[in-house]
Amino acid sequence: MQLPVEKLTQLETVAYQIRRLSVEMITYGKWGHIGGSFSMAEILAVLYFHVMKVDAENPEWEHRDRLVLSKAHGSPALYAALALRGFYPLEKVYSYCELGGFEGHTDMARTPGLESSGGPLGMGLSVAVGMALGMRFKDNPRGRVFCILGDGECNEGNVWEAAMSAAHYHLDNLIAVVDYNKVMAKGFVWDEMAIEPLAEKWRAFGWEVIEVDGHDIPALVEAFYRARWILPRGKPVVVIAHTVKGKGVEMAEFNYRWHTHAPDPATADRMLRELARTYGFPEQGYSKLGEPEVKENFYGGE
Amino acid sequence: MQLPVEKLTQLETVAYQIRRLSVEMITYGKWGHIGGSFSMAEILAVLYFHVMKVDAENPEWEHRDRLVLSKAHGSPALYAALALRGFYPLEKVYSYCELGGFEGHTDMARTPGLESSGGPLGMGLSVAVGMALGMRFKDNPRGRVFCILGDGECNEGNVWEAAMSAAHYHLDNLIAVVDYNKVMAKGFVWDEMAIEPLAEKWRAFGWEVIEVDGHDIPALVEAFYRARWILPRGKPVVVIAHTVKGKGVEMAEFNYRWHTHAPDPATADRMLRELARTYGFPEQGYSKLGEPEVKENFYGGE
Amino acid sequence: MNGAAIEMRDAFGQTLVELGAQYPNMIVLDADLHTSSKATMFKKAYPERFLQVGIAEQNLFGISAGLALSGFLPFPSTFAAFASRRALDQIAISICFPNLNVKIPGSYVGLPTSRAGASHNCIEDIAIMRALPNMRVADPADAADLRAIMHAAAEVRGPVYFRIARLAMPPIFGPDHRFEWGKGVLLREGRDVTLFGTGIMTTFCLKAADLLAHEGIRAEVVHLGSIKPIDRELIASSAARTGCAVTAENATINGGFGAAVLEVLSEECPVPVRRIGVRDRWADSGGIKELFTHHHMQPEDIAEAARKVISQKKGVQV
Amino acid sequence: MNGAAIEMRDAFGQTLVELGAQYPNMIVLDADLHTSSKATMFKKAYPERFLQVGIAEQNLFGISAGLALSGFLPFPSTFAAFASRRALDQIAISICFPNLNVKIPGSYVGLPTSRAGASHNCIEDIAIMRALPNMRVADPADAADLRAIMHAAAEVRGPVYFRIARLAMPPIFGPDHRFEWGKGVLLREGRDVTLFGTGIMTTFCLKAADLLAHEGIRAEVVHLGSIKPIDRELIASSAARTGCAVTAENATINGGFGAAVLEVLSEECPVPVRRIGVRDRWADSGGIKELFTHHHMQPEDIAEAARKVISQKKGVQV
Ligand SMILES: Cc1ncc(C[n+]2csc(CCOP(=O)(O)OP(=O)(O)O)c2C)c(N)n1
Ligand SMILES: Cc1ncc(C[n+]2csc(CCOP(=O)(O)OP(=O)(O)O)c2C)c(N)n1
Ligand SMILES: [Mg+2]
Ligand SMILES: [Mg+2]
Repeated sequence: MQLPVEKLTQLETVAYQIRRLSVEMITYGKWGHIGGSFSMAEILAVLYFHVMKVDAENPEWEHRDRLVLSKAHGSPALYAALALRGFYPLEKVYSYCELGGFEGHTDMARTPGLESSGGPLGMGLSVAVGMALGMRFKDNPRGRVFCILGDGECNEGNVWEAAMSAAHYHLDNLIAVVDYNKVMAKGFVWDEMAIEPLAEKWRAFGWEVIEVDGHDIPALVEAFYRARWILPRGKPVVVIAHTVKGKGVEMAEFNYRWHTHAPDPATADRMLRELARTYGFPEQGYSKLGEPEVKENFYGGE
Repeated sequence: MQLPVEKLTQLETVAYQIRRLSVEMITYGKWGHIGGSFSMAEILAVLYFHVMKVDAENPEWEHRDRLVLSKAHGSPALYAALALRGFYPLEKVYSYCELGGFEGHTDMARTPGLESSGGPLGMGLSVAVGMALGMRFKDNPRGRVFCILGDGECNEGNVWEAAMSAAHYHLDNLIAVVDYNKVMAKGFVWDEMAIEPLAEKWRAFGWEVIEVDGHDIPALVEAFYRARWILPRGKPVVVIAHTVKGKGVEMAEFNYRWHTHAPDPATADRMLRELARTYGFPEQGYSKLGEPEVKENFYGGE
Repeated sequence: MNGAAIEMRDAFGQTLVELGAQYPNMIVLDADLHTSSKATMFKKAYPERFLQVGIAEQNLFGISAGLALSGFLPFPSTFAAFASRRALDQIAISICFPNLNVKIPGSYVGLPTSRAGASHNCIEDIAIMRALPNMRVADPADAADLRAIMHAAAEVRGPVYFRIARLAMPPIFGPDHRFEWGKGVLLREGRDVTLFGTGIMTTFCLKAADLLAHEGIRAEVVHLGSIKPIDRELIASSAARTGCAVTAENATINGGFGAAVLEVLSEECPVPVRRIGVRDRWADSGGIKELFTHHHMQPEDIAEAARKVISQKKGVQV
Repeated sequence: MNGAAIEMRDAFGQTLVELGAQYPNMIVLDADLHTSSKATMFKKAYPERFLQVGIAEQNLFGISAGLALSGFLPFPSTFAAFASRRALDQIAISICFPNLNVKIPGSYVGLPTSRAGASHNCIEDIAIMRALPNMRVADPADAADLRAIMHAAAEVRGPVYFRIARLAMPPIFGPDHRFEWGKGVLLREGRDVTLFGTGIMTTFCLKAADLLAHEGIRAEVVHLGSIKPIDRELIASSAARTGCAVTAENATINGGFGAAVLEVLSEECPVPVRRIGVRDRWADSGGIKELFTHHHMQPEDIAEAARKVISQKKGVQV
């Protein structure tokens, strides 16, 4: 399966812009999770610009695919993806973490295109199971429900309750994605609470497993193609996407200190320039640099 | 490993008496779970009369082994085992479900020898993990923590959180036992929420797995020997004991209707006589038959 | 009204079936307890709209959120203890926060739970559910009230929690009884004290009023099936008339229904109040009557509390 | 007292270390949040008594029960939202029911939780924890109070829940401050109204009293760090003196601290009361000051509530 060059370029650009916007939002919002936003930039780009059937003009379109962001602290990346996909004007993302604006975690009442609200980890896959069952009840064989989970999040028992039930119900219209970035909030997954052998766990819970480089766009496209069209044979599918937490900015990569931390404007500016260089785009700094600080600065993050 | 005849006879007798006392308690207490008490009769007999180091004279003995009954609704069988082991006089079990007596589920404040309190399913393995860690902190290499789980109980996510952590901490002093009696409260496990492949699940969560016929006493002895002395090599061990819910009384076997149901005295009498015939003991009926009903009869069970 | 007592669980099951006919998008979910809760009746009537999730309450409520987000009307059914304690984060954030249309029955509330003991006698659920924004909370007095509450739950958009005691209750209300959110019912007029009851305790209040009547004390009895929202006007006006009150609930007296009444009275009409309910201790196994006596929740206890608040309002030393 | 504000989280971390020296059987458990909660300090001081359980709060509290049953003194640490909502069954039945010696810090309470939003601004925990038999509940006003509460938690047998706001608080108490279970502190005498504060809201009450003083209103300020048990005598005697009260908590006003005060007053001394706290709605992301203003929880709001209850006790129409 060959991806046309223009498509590949588009997806690369979207992934880059998701990272950019995440930095902008988190800096301007003075709170947020850079590491886990960066690690799923390609995943969201591929899903929203290639795989998922959604209609930004009609977010409630009955036959749309759905995505539940279970690791809801990755909201900046998702807000960026939805903006880029046209669900709302780009400027809206700067309301992130503002009173009455886009929530720090996810609040569907605030953000068009969001399919769920969240914050506590481990709960999204159950919601996705409910949606997948809903599609079954409504005789919608084309629709798919996607659910993005963190790797640390897989410590949560609720994930395994949901996993067990998805297999029990033969939900082959459900595709989970584990953003396996190897790092949780305060350290490496293997140090804090090891989840390996992760693929074995999902298999033992009755899922088809695909492992993929989560930053390799053609590989992701291929993985989701298989997950959507080839593997659905009575089992749900999990795409274990091996990623790098903080991918794109060296100091943030695999570094739990950037799990949750809002950069100051100068740091944001450097990060954005580094991103541009890394991904081969014209150098561009922090758009709000020099703007007066409108928001009360409480703490750096966490 | 050959089990001496006297030992085998003793364990068979204890298992038989656990069943008898369970029927007595549940009938007299007018509430309780026959099916899940019967299915673990041999398991408890082998644990309390052969495997576990406990001292009925000194229930708080620092170096004792511990048992957490995670499926706490199986309390009658455990109350019987503790009585037979000498933790309290046999008559005490008739306070089961009485105000101020032994709790319907488990209340350690009420019953000597109980190592935990419970009722909600899925929570006991975490408590056992805590105890196993406690033994490690106290440099007690001989001690073991046992934890008995129901098969339906394995639906609970908390079980898998605990399982993951036991492997992470290399708790090879922890031995879980799944009373795999194939039936939960309202039907077969495979109908309600399938747990297969169960052994694969535990393996994928980092455990050593032993599968055994949970009513075969010599096989159980062998399984626990391996679990205690051979397999501990940095991994916790689970004994998946294939059992029959309600084992010993035909109408209760594999029958979810006897999951929770208190027999009336006449039915109890028939059950006890059937048990005696099945296990080759002198026929003996319900000890309280004809006694005035002291307890308010509310409903049959459930 | 007089009549044979009706099992609340049966009324629950029957009303589920009734609602199933009315709401084709309704789905009943169960966590391995349907013959206990009587959700079985719905399972029999609409097997294709009954969903078994096994012993996994967190998943039960998460799935319900997903179904609600897909346009369904889920009734995830389990024991009150497991709804309010085992899956609270899921109920709070997956359901209440986005204000989803999920109706949560809590079975086996308070003292009458067969003999299961402390872990199953759910006494905290009113306090817990009341603390969740967007959540409505109701506790029916009898079968007709439960039926009306379930209809009102289906009619209103958003999350609802309602309680089902494992007990047969004598009818208070007729078959045409209607329930309104935020509306209480004045069951008996009186001038000396108001007995505010919710759930099965309203019947106990009526009995207490009879006991008090023998002594010439005229107790007003108000049933507040709708705990959240609560009937501020009725609470305030009744207390203003009688000058003192007793609350009675089949739950802990910490932060629950009694507190909800106090929250109104303290702003509108501060009067002496005593609360009847479980006094901050774990409930035991035991017979139903035994338990109500043991926990000082009998009509006699309500009457005694009434005497105390009456003497308090008169300034007599108690 | 006057002095530089101290981060409550720092006081928490420091006191953990202090207690670690005093109690060799103490173990701090964490669910992937230690640098946020500052349990990190204990981890650094006593790495061998620090246990990481990952993102698994149910297991966090279950393991703590097992450790307590083995003679240890566990402090399972996570955000208040996940203690009170995610692992409530474990806390209730594995810990509170058998009355185990587990001390539960709840971090990130109420409004000041950075900008994490509704799911992390835990407003229900006081109501929830108060509903559990055997549980003690405390909410400190400042760093010295938190330290004293933690010492008192370690000293008493049984489960304790205490709150840690993500905020730097100006000192109210001196370094020799002692905390007693069930004892409040009269911080400022007054005759016109009592402001009952708990947690960080006590400071807001003191500020409100200053505002009121400008108008000639003499407000009494009582700090009730011990929410359960609560100081019945002090509450009753102060309200008897002033005749009306305002309660203030960094949590929902449904069933929480305010209700605890009302539960006492309704029995001992019914007076007009208004409750300041989150008014039954989800909290948002936003700046700290912004949020307190948005939720009407500023000293000005307390003062306004005080004016209302004062006019109410005087029988003036409000
Ligand atoms: C139930 C729950 N516990 C704790 C947290 C706090 N928390 C937020 S993000 C995070 C780490 C998540 O790690 P991971 O799942 O690996 O996500 P990543 O950011 O690496 O994608 C934690 C512990 C939470 N949000 N929910
Ligand atoms: C959290 C929780 N949910 C539901 C129940 C009610 N319940 C008690 S026993 C039982 C079935 C248990 O089945 P299984 O684990 O297979 O135990 P068995 O009796 O077969 O040994 C259920 C659902 C409970 N006690 N706890
Ligand atoms: Mg991660
Ligand atoms: Mg079973």
